[in-house]
Amino acid sequence: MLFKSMVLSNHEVSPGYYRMRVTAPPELLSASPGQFVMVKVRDSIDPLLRRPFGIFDIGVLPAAYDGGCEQVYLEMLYKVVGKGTAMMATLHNGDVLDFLAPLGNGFRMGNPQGEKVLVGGGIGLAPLYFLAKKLVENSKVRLFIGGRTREDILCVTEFERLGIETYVSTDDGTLGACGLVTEVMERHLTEDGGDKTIFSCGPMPMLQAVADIARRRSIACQVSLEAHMACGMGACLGCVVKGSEHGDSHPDYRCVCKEGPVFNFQQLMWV
Amino acid sequence: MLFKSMVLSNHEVSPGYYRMRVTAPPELLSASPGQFVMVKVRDSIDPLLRRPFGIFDIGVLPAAYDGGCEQVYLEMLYKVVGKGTAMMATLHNGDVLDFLAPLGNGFRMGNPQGEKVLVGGGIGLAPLYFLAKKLVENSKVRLFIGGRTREDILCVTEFERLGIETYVSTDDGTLGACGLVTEVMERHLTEDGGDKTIFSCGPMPMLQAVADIARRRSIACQVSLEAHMACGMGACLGCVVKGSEHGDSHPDYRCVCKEGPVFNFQQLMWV
Amino acid sequence: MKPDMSVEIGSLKLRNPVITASGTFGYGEEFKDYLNLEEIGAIITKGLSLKPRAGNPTPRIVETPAGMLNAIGLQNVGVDAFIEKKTPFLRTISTPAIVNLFGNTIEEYAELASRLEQVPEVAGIEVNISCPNVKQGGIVFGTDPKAAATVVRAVRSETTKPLIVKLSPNVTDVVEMAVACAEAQADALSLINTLTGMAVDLRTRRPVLANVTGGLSGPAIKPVALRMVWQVAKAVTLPVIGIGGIMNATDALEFILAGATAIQVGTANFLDPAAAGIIAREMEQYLAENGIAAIGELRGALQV
Amino acid sequence: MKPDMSVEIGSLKLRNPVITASGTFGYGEEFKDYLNLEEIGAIITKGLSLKPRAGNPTPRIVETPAGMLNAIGLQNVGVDAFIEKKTPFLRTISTPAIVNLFGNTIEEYAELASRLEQVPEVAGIEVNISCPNVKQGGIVFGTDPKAAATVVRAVRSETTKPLIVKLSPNVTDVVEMAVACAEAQADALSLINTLTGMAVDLRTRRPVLANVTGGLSGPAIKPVALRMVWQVAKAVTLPVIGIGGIMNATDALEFILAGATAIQVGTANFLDPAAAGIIAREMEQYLAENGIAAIGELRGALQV
Ligand SMILES: Cc1cc2nc3c(=O)[nH]c(=O)nc-3n(C[C@H](O)[C@H](O)[C@H](O)COP(=O)(O)OP(=O)(O)OC[C@H]3O[C@@H](n4cnc5c(N)ncnc54)[C@H](O)[C@@H]3O)c2cc1C
Ligand SMILES: Cc1cc2nc3c(=O)[nH]c(=O)nc-3n(C[C@H](O)[C@H](O)[C@H](O)COP(=O)(O)OP(=O)(O)OC[C@H]3O[C@@H](n4cnc5c(N)ncnc54)[C@H](O)[C@@H]3O)c2cc1C
Ligand SMILES: Cc1cc2nc3c(=O)[nH]c(=O)nc-3n(C[C@H](O)[C@H](O)[C@H](O)COP(=O)(O)O)c2cc1C
Ligand SMILES: Cc1cc2nc3c(=O)[nH]c(=O)nc-3n(C[C@H](O)[C@H](O)[C@H](O)COP(=O)(O)O)c2cc1C
Ligand code: FES
Ligand code: FES
Repeated sequence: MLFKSMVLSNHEVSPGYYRMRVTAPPELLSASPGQFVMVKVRDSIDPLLRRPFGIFDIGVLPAAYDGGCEQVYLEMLYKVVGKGTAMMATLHNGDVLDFLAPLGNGFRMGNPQGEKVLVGGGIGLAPLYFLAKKLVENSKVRLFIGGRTREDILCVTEFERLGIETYVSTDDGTLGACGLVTEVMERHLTEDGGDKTIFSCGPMPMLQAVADIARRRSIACQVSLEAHMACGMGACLGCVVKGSEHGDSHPDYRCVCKEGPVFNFQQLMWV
Repeated sequence: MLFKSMVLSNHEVSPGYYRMRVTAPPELLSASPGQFVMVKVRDSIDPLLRRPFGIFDIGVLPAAYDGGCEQVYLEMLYKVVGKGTAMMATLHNGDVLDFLAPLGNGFRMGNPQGEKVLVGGGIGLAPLYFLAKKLVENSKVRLFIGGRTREDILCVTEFERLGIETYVSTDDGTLGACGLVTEVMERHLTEDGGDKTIFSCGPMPMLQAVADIARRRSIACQVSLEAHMACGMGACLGCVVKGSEHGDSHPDYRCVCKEGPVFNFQQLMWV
Repeated sequence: MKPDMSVEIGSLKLRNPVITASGTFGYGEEFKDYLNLEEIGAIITKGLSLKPRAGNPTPRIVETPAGMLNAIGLQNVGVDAFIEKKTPFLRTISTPAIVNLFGNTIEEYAELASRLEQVPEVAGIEVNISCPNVKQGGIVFGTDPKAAATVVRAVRSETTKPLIVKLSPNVTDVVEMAVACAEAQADALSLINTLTGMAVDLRTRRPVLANVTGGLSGPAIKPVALRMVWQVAKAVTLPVIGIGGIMNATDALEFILAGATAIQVGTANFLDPAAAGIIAREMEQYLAENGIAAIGELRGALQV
Repeated sequence: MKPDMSVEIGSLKLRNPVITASGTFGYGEEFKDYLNLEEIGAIITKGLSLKPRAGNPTPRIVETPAGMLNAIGLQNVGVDAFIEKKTPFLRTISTPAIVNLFGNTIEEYAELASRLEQVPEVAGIEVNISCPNVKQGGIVFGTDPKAAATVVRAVRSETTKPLIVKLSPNVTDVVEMAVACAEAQADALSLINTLTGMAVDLRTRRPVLANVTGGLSGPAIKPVALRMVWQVAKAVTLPVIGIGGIMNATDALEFILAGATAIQVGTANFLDPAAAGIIAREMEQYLAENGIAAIGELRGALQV
């Protein structure tokens, strides 16, 4: 779906990280966690391409006055890393953005009985909040969140408000446990058995470690990937990753935008 | 001089015409009427080049509170014609723009005794207000202002407040006399003799007609030209016009940005 | 009165001159939710080879000033899977589908053309002699007029379908290439393919693209494309299809003025999947508003 | 510790690798109020011919996406006026001035070089064989390796000054051109000059430029320039000077990584007349911050 949105708020939640709320059409309410959006940051050829972002949250604002309307909103959590995100950070309430959404395949919720383990690294936390909101309706959810330093740990309060047990770790020990989020997660997984699904998003080395743990312990595991994208809809073949069957003589490339961004870890080739 | 300015106000004064006031450094107070500025509309590669604009006004805002500072300001009057000016029209108070100014050679004030006749066509009025403000200090000034229709007639009140007799004409007769500004001017010039200087800015056919009148009647006349510009400082040679000596075998090109934009009409080749 | 937007590319009659460019529009189906495919003149499918191709390692794309580089490496499903899996959708639309094809040898080009000759869903063929991404691939054919002509003749002898040759801009003299292809009995010429470029990441000290170089597309290349279309349209009598940085109806009409019979929309499909439809609509609107009865009146109407 | 920013172009030692490109920096003097000329490596003056030249009719420039087209037509004062009027200012600065020159014949190139040989303010010569604007001009020399080599040899025989040859990107094989110029005893190669392009005005149905076509410069061409610099730097042992869309220190360092010894700043001078100075400063700062002792360590350091 293509739509124009108005910025409702755009705040720096931690140095270099922003949370933006924009209006959205009601149809977006049926988007699933893990799906993503592509944003045209400016009505200009600079930047040229849309930028992909996860869905941090979708909700409805009640009518503000009698005769007013409910307003569906979309939230993104983003990190300023380059030109496009820097421009986004300068937007104000009332500015208008152009969206292509929802795109891709989201997380599969799986068996409601099992425990849900969310693992987020840095800005990889972004798609996990919307997921967590849906999961807590039926399941026990724990969140492991890691970052380089304490400023990379975002929105813990929001998750805790959902009643989710949250484990924080930082590489430099400035917040929570000192060490990698995957180490902390593995320690806690050891303590308890039972049916589990891991949902993870973050930098590639982290996802690799998560996938290793999932494989070793035979835990179901879905990962959300990033890739350089041009179209977001399977047309340009720019965003591919190697599937598990990939080999030089039998290529198995998958579009992150269309077949992902969420994959079962077993669908992918891990090196 | 290169400087950054903050937008103080930016209003549509007539459909498609805007007047923008921005902060300026004190050095700009020494700019002469007829000089121009080059604006980097956005901190982006789109648009790429600076856009040239006349100086509509320069002034000083008194300190707003004890311990505050005086603030020099610059005003531009501009018409939305393309990408750059459309983007300018969306700017708000507090936005920041990048200026290269003052550039070029302005109007020479000439003998204070003589009458000063200003002739502006459409947005060509822009540099004449700042000129008028200086001229009325010593001389009698009249303004002839023309446009296609009444919406192209701008800022008459401002000139009248300076005590300037103003003659309006429109091609379609929707405001003032019906007809070309040059016809109206010529009618009035016939009525009276005496030492005069014409200062004119507007579309090329109008300037041509003004120059014709000046030649026929041996009136001193300065015209301000427009040209496509890249550098604004005599380096690219993009903005040249043919000088009066120009011939195929003896080229005489003049830079509008550096030798102009104001020329004595006799310096130029009129076809 | 509704302006006549129809154009002819050889024996192929299009309802309007807006075609989607190969590699930027998948196999058409990807865009059906965003765009009424019946509103555009034709679609051109992703470059097709005899065997499936994996394409290049990633990253394959990167944004550059007002453009993008791609080094997809012509990943595609191969002709068998194309016929089996992609033609059923093409059958459901009335808009003609043109197949963009390439080979590593003359024989491969000819064999592909012959395979497609029997496929009714294929309304025409666009021969890519210009893809800069594949080492042994089009690059040789696309920069040497004799080699290009050989490819075109080989394909021509295997197909009765309209045959478009897509030219590379990475040459000293595009007119020479155009003339050679025209003499080899092409029905039309399309240009330009991408300009070969490169992007560097200062932080990692590596090329951004795994393939090192890639093809530049988007608004950045429009001036080069317009110039080449103008040069070629003056030099040949074949219909010319203009490609390169077309983002809106104004861009498209500029190419028509420069001599193009039709145009292709590439990178713009990524910014707005509905772009091709909007461009077709707005071109028609421009004609209507300016009292132009038929798009043909604008073709080559540039006053130089 | 201050990083060593100095580079050598033949026998010419520059304090840093930032040079202003011909045609975008006038004769240097125009920029003296905006920029400390002592902060940059060298300046290159506007293309010079034996006789004064009028250049093309107007409009001569137009903005395009992330770029601009120019068809100045090599307007210049001619060698006599250059020596008389422009060298006095050049004498007042310690920054070397390189003269960009062109001719319509081999003899003109040679005569110009010989005239400049006696002028002490001229620190080096950049031979423009690539300007696309002048019909009888550089275009032939710039696209044919044999003709280019002939020009270079003719200039070489008349000058002992460092001789840079400026290459055109409007060729199929820039490496072939580079090798030919290297073999003809050039001291360095600079690239790229502008890509030939065109802009059309839909409203008037005319080309925007009076000359119809013009040279494309600015960020739009950076990917093409980087690719060509990388190709050429791999192929020759001469110093290569990178040009094309360099707007800031990051762009400049990308060219150095791709193999350039020095870089030229062109269109960026129009956006910010202080650009060249800022780029030099920020390159040095980058080296300092990253513990790089000398700019040479980055040259060609791209890991491919
Ligand atoms: C499915 C998906 C979901 C994402 N969700 C989020 C999110 O919720 N929050 C968030 O902060 N970031 C997210 N990202 C990453 C985000 O898209 C990039 O950080 C952003 O595009 C950078 O743009 P830029 O212009 O600031 O950077 P630049 O470096 O200027 O971008 C240059 C180019 O590189 C591409 N690019 C750069 N980094 C990335 C990256 N990591 N992934 C993909 N393309 C990249 C850009 O799209 C652009 O084409 C997501 C990426 C994908 C693919
Ligand atoms: C010395 C000088 C003073 C000027 N003063 C004023 C003024 O006070 N108020 C005002 O409204 N306009 C003025 N103009 C014209 C103004 O510069 C153009 O209208 C403006 O550059 C158009 O930019 P755009 O991006 O909106 O249009 P686009 O059409 O998108 O511009 C494309 C390119 O064409 C150039 N261009 C387009 N029209 C003109 C023009 N008429 N003159 C020069 N270049 C042009 C632009 O600079 C740009 O490079 C002046 C021009 C000059 C040379
Ligand atoms: C991602 C991508 C893939 C492409 N794949 C092909 C291809 O398979 N065959 C081909 O002939 N051209 C291919 N092209 C070139 C386009 O068809 C077109 O010629 C080029 O992008 C210029 O047009 P544009 O500026 O409108 O994008 C591709 C372009 C892009 C951006
Ligand atoms: C207005 C203008 C005039 C130019 N004149 C010349 C010239 O006289 N001789 C020459 O060799 N190159 C000339 N060039 C080309 C530049 O030196 C440079 O090669 C080109 O602009 C690419 O660099 P850029 O993208 O940094 O501008 C000119 C470029 C511009 C924009
Ligand atoms: S982003 Fe284009 S195919 Fe995935
Ligand atoms: S605008 Fe560059 S010389 Fe006048």
